[in-house]
Amino acid sequence: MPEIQLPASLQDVEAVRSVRTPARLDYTFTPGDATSRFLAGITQKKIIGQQANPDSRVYVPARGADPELGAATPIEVEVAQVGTVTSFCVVNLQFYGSGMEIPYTSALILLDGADLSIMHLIQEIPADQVRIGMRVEAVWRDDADIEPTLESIKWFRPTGEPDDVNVRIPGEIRGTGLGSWVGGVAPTELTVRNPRTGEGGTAEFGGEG
Amino acid sequence: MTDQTEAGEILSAPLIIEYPFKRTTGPIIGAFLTGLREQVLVGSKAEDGRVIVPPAEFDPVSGNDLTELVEVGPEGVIATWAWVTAPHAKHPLDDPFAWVLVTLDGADTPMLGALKADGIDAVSTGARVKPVWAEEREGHIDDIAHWVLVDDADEGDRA
Amino acid sequence: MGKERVAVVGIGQTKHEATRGDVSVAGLLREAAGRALADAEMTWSDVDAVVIGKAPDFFEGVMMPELFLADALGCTGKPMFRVHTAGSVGGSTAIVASQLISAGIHERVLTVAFEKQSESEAMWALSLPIPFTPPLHAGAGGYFAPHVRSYIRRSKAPDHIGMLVALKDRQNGLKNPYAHLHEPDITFDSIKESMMLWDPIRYAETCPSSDGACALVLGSEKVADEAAAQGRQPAWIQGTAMRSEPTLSAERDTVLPLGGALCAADVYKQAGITNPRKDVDAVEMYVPFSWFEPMWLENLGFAEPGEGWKMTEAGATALDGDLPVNMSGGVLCTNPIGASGMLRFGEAAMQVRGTAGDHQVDSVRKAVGHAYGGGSQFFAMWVVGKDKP
Amino acid sequence: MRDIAVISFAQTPARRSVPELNEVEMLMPAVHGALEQVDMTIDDIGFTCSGSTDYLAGTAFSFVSTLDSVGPWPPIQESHVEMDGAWALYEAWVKLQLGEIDTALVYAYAKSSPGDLPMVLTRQLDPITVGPLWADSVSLAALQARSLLDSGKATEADMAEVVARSRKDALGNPNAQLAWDRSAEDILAEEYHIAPLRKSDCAPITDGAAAIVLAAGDVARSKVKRPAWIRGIDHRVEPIHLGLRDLTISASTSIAAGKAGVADGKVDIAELHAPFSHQELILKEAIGLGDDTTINPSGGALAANAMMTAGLIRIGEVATRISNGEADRGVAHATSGPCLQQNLVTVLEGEN
Repeated sequence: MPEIQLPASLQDVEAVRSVRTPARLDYTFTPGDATSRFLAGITQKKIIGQQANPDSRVYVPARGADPELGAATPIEVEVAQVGTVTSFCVVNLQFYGSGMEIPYTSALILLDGADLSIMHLIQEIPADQVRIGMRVEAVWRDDADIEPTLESIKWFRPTGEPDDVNVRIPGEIRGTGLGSWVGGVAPTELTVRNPRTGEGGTAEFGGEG
Repeated sequence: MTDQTEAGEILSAPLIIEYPFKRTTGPIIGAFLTGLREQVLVGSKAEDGRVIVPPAEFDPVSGNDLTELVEVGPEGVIATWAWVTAPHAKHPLDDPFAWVLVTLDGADTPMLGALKADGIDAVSTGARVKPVWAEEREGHIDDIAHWVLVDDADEGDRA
Repeated sequence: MGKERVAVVGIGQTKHEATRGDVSVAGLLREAAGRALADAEMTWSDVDAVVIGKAPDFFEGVMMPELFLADALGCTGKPMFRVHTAGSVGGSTAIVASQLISAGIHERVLTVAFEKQSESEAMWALSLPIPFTPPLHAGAGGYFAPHVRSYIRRSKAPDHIGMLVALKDRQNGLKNPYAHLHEPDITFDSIKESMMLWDPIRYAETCPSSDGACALVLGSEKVADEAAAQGRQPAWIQGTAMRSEPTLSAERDTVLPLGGALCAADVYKQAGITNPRKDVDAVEMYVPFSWFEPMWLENLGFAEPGEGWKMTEAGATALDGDLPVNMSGGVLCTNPIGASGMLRFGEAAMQVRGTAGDHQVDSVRKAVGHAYGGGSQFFAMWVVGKDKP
Repeated sequence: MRDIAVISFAQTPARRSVPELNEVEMLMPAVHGALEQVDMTIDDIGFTCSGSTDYLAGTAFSFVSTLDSVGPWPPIQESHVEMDGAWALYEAWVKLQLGEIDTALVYAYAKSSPGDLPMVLTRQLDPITVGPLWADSVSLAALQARSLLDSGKATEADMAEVVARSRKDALGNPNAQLAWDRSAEDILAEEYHIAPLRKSDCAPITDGAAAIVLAAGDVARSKVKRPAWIRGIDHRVEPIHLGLRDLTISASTSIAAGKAGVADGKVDIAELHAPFSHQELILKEAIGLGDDTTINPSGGALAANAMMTAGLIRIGEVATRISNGEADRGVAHATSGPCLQQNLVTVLEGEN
């Protein structure tokens, strides 16, 4: 750090080392078409998936584009309010903006009829009993408290059905996953089905819609 | 399967990005802010001899460290200005005012400030100005409450 | 038209701390950049262009902060460029900088990546609540922990692997004077007893929030040859690669992402690496949560599926193992987010230059730097070597 | 250098606000349009690069979700700059110079409408000595305009002429947001907004997106009849503090124009990214354009100014006019930062 030469008037006073510069910006947020349509379903206690074409993936919630095709998702499909836990973590720490009592379980849940898991809470079961493959169902807020937000589903709870041991976990092929090197050989783009050309992919996974 | 329903009313909600950022100043900018608290204005001497205000930590041409701080001002002249007819709530002054770039006495580069003046016709390039200090100062650019024309100094001080 | 050769001829980084209260943002960058220039025996005026990288601007609350930092980085009248590819940005920034030379546009490029997280706080900047958007129930750890659980399930790895990684990296960090966390008393048991934040991730298995910067001076073949002639070993860039995939798509694998493997395969091909485990002497990979070491070992071709954790358990990734990983202590010791990727790339270069000090591995000829970002979806890698490509 | 050309360009109609779409939804027609014009999909693209900034809409990592617009699956080679898309195009041009790939997709987008744009832009300024004053972008531009007027190099009437011509030309641009036919006298009769600027001197606030496809050599020739070849491209920056610059000139633009080779031939058209009328006058001089160059036939930024996008659009506008035979050689300029702090100049040319 170079030596600083101060004018006489500042040599014997306490130096400022930090400064508070609070700043606030106000925005008006609008969520867009796909999210608005999804949330319109939520206000009717329906979970509406969207897809780009009748053969493509069903996304819940869709965010505006099928991310594999790069296309809008105009088609709406109601999916089930039950699904399977594909993974989860147990949270033991109070987080910014979260009013949850700890410990609680945050899980990836693949709803029946959807192709991508949503992240949501699991309750009504001790955290240490949550399992991958467990079947769960949505628990809604009281009707008066339903708002256009996924938080209108308070949490998911076990249905009591047997676990789905064959739950489809995305990417679980090639031994352990899409990005595995098998026998020292790297995967290639052809490991997965190209959604535009239909080429690539394996019989194990990828041919389906 | 249903067809896409006509999107109804567009959802909308406020989004506020707000934080009390705490910035470390380093020694040069720290000295500038210290000066504001003490009602002293300082600049840094660049390699070409120019005095830069607010002080640059690094030579604006070569990028080398600058280390010599010198006292400047407190008066200066307007290098350029802009008249704000309808101030924004975030602006430093509530009534119509002028943004000014002020070249302080002893400085070679001007600094930005808000000038309180009677109207657009009162402001001109080359006019002399001086700072009006905030009553409570903490080492912040807001320690200069605003600037006033030297001729209008008395009126400015009262305001 | 071909590619010109490029080498790292100067490396600098700051002392990383939770709060660098002694320097401004500009001063922080210059601490790293000044050291890199000194290492390259150059001054600010020798630099043709500057490439800056950092993660989201909300961290410092300055929009496109490179604009206000331009003169601090000696950019007046020069080209200045700003890259942002989420957590991989430190790596991709170095790659973009190297391409300015390999394309034949410049001879000497300074690249700097930084984050001064203490100006705000990471939890705020990374989890601004957006209306109508489901919240991350548990921050970044809550996003990654389920994927770690999926890895454990697939690979049948025993519970203690993550703790072994944390212990190794924290002990490596003790040898790195620039590292943020220096925990001389850390033990396997102290990690085990630390709080389980996001089961299966413990507190001691997570990265800190740091203020810090890293800078590299990249030179053309002519510049690097001159450095070599003066006894300063260049780190020759033998390959660079980037890959991206979507955050939330139905088919993608969030544990071992296809993009990560494609990125590795691409960069190895350029560098003439046919057997990564054998041909690579040292690796700095982006491990913000301990379990990512075995995951990336598999994703980057160092281990067969489900076998990555066995390398960790056997000590293969230790400083004296056959494939040292995160010699610097890695992201687990130091995490100024925007700079974290460049620190990986810089450490790889230090290893081949033989300038890594107490964390130097013997006779490194080829080293890999790796960074990832977003929801394990953006990847940047380079291979640097003692030999001209 | 390797011959690289702009082979397609698409933009969304500029609008003050696009509240019914999120960023990816707004962007998709531009990306898809640029690809479809040359009968390509993402599978035909070697490298993708985008430009955007988080602060405009207030959401961090916005580029992460907008990447979905291209369908990056299987994974792609891709990068992002927190800069105007013109710089994303620069990165793609550099990547193409390496000779490994022949095509690149560049896109940019911005929704400025969710925030208070002139105030959002104050967050670019020195966060300690200037930021807390909330000196908005229009106020800073007005300081520059006053400097220019004081220097005697231009008058308010000159500025009004720029406004009148730009907005009239915008009548021929279907994507323009502000287009009208009014005289300079009429504009001068307006009240000041932030003196010496009138509202008409200022660019509108715009939501919008744009995309360009670049291709090298024979690939470009095989896709379009008359590719717009990039003959030179360079960018330079200056200090952010206005006090450290002569505001009546644009020194960085002059350097970039020199390096890009603007003076090596006749310039038929120029698209200058001048969000304020007086800045066109400064840029015209800095680039060295004569009166025989048609400036901003699209209406320029005064007709539509999507942040992070308007610079890329300038390149697209010039390229389109070269490809359709309206011009043989043109200059596109992009700017960033307060009062023309950072500038990029591209020279484009058609083959006869």
